Amino acid sequence: MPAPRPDGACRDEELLAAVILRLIAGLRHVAVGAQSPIPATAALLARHLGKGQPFVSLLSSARHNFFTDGGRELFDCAGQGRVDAFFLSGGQIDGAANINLVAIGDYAAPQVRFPGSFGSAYLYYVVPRVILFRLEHSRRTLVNKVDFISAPGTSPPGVYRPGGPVALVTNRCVFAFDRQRGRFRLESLHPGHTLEEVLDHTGFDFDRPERVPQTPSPSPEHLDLMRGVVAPLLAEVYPQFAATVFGFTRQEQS
Amino acid sequence: MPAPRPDGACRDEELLAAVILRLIAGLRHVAVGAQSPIPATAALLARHLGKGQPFVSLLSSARHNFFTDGGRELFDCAGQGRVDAFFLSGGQIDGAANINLVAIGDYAAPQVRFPGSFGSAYLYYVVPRVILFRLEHSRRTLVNKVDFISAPGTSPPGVYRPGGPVALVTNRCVFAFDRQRGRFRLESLHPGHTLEEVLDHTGFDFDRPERVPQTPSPSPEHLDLMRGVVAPLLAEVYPQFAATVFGFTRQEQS
Amino acid sequence: MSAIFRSLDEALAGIGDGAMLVVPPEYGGVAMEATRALIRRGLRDLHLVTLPASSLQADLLIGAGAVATIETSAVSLGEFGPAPRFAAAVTSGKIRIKDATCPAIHAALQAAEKGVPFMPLRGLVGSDLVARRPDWRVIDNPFAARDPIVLLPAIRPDVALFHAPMADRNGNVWIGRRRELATMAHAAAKTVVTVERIHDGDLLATEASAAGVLPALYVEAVAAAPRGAWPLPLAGEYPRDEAHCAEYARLAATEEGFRRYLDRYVYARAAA
Amino acid sequence: MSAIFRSLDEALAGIGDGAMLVVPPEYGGVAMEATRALIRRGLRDLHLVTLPASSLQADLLIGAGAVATIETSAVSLGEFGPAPRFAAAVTSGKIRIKDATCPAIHAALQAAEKGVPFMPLRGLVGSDLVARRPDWRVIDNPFAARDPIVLLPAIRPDVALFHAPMADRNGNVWIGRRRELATMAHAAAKTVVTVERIHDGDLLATEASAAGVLPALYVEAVAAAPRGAWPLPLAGEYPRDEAHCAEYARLAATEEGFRRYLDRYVYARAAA
Repeated sequence: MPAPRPDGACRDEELLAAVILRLIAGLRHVAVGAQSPIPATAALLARHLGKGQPFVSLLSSARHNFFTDGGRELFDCAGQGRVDAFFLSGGQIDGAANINLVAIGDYAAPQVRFPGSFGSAYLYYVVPRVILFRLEHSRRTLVNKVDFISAPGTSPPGVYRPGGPVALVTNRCVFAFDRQRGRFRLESLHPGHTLEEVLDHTGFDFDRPERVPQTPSPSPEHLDLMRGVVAPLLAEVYPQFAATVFGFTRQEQS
Repeated sequence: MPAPRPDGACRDEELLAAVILRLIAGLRHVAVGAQSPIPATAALLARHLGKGQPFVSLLSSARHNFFTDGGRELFDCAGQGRVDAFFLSGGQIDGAANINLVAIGDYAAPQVRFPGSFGSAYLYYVVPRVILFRLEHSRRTLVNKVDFISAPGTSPPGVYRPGGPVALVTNRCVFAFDRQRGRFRLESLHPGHTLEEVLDHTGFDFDRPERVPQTPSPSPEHLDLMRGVVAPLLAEVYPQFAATVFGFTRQEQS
Repeated sequence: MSAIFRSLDEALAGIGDGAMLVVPPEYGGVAMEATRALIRRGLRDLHLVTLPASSLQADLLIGAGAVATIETSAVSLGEFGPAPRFAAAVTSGKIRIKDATCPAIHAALQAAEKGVPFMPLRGLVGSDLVARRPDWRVIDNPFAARDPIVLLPAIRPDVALFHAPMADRNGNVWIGRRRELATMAHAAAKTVVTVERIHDGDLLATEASAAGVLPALYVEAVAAAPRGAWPLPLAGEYPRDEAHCAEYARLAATEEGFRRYLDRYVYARAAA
Repeated sequence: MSAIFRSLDEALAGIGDGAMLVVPPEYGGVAMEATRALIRRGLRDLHLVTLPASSLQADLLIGAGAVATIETSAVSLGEFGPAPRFAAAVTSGKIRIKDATCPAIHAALQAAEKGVPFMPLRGLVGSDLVARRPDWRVIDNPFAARDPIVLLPAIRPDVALFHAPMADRNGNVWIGRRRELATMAHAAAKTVVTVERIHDGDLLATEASAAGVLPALYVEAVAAAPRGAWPLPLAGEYPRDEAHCAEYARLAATEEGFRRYLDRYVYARAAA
């Protein structure tokens, strides 16, 4: 059972899921990696609203995963142009949308070692709408230049690159990415956050409109669906997330 | 029910299956293509005698085929070095063991068109023991030089070639192939056939021992097993062959 | 029920004149009822790719004049002898043939499946196939010294067409262990499937049934066609119609006999 | 029953010091009971390849000192945070790491599966991964002008090791839709499998069950190990033991804690 909440209140995770819901509107197939509970929330909500469209692949799910050709199928499918959106993060992300999932410091003797690049060095190139997602918005994570390029934000002419980043979503704001200019542009500020704060906590230079709009909150209908319909589905793959964010705990282990 | 036969009599197909049984002795995995009923007879007999060894893959069989990765698995498996023997034929075969499964005459405007090369242009290179099999032993089929090389008998140094031909079995005799010399050597003459006859009907030059032995007939035990145990298994894939050679007709269609 | 379910003719509407069409081998689930429907519709100028070989299906399409180019490792009627319309069309120069070898067609479709422009393949070096395929390249293996290896360009068909035992109501198709059907569908822009029956459940619901499924994501259209592989076999469902295949081989040996076959078994069935 | 059935320790005898060992991801059937047995045996100097990523298994092997080199696209405990022993070993230089990306490991094993020396892969160009992998090559696509593409050399492991729901008495192993397990087995010289149970029948007997089977041809040894993926999940069988994984993450955060974990859950289980 979702825990009752004060009317109209909305957690950060719910706001961000609503942001992503807009970013994946109208697509045919949205794939979500193993450690992306908020994108998974948005994708499952989109599928519920679309009555079965888009196709949603949650990679570490057995139930919400229609792949039957093993772990390679996501990558083959993306190579065929059949994955319209994917989500990536980074230990560091820089202003050119380069992402670093490997290490801070010298590669040969790093200060901090991250898990590794996962599928980023491929999917970032071939999936048309890659949404970067990094909850911790700080000068530690959003840097001027990454220490290691797991995957570059843009590629020079001649390099096969049908895909790339379209946005960066953080706990403070949403950036859009301009592939021609190779730069981020501030799109909206989340409720309660300010431009000054974002400037203070961002290690890279970015463009912005004269007046930055506020990130719209999720509608009550969408909030109800996240809490009532999506949370139980999420619990299969993200039990801790479903419990912490939506107060949903599985009654039985299947 | 196999038709009764005069004691000790043996059909050509049975003799040739016995020849092949010796050529595949002691192997781990024997694969048999779609149109090779006599090799299939030998392979299934070997498996029966070996109590489940060798593995036998009859490619167009559902029951005698353990491949589960689709049509590519035979070729992948051979590329891994896991197919020890395979059988190939040719509309033409020449003295250097080049095989032609494509056409007689000019390729662009052929006099005769054969079905095509099937997997020969790959398997001939990578399967250690390829047994060439051509029932019609004539100057039309065994030629001095093939009109089209579907696959060459040998390859120059530097070409990846762990496999190749070991023998050529016809309705008159058995040739062994010497890969170093790139030539056939007459190994044995089938009962009732003579060296003169083989020389008359062979379009290529070959080596031979001073005294050519006779091809041994199958043992009564092996004959009984072919007719009683193997024929019913063969009928799944080669119903006409099982009926014509062994007099076995399926009672029901499964 | 998913919108991908159509009548047979509607499902086949996406296969137009000049299309590159990929089809499976005789034992892989051949959409024969659909093939007859395409011939009735007067389909022309196909670039037919067989993964990797074909029998009656290719011979019928060629005899009916539907094929401009065939890329194949073999066309043969197996126990029933050579494929007569194929052989006649090649010797008379009526169709263009791109001769291949089985694993080359598998690999070239896997290249498309993986979104890469080519795949390497062992074997082939020194064969006349390479000499006759200017679209294939022999390069030196960059990881070794003096090691020639063939690169095959990806084959990206417009449409994959096959017949399967069943699809569920979401459009997921049961292919069992015929994994080349998945590769065909992954490689092709569109996939059209005929099925024996509609399965009233979700084939992806259990690990056991999911293992043999081509997901609906790859499927453009599904049409029910009971005994849709006839007279060819469908694994686990029915065997080949031996008598009919023998009759085909006998009739198709001549152009006139082939016309009689078409009248009797292709055009007449539409009228019936 | 087939001779490939062994006790767990006998089945693992073929995995020697210095072997190149390939293992599946957390959701793919991880042979954890076998992993604990290998650590008890004191296995050393592994070249560990993860297809494509790993979690507890790689962290445990690294913490126990069994790994010299790891080729991986990521090691992470997922919801339970970073993989602490992996991170410590890399930052201290105790292990050599070959950083990859998921499809690169899939493709390199498919190269071995297909018996080719390399496979091409899109993406990667301009990434620091390429800069740090001198064994990868960037070539110009021979089928296009000025189109750089990466070639990956085949990965040919000595042994593939995984856990599956069942094997039949002939040694055929049920892998369901985890097709990467078949690729692992095809690519490796030997494959060792632990299973929940022995299936008293022939998994290849019907089209339905055959679709999810790795044939015995590829399998060197099978050992029964009920709940052999614990504390990791096995699809269709049991979920992850969340509490245990949280305890591991907590203990393994320090070297001393990790030693306590080994004593309690790896060495003690042998004595029990």
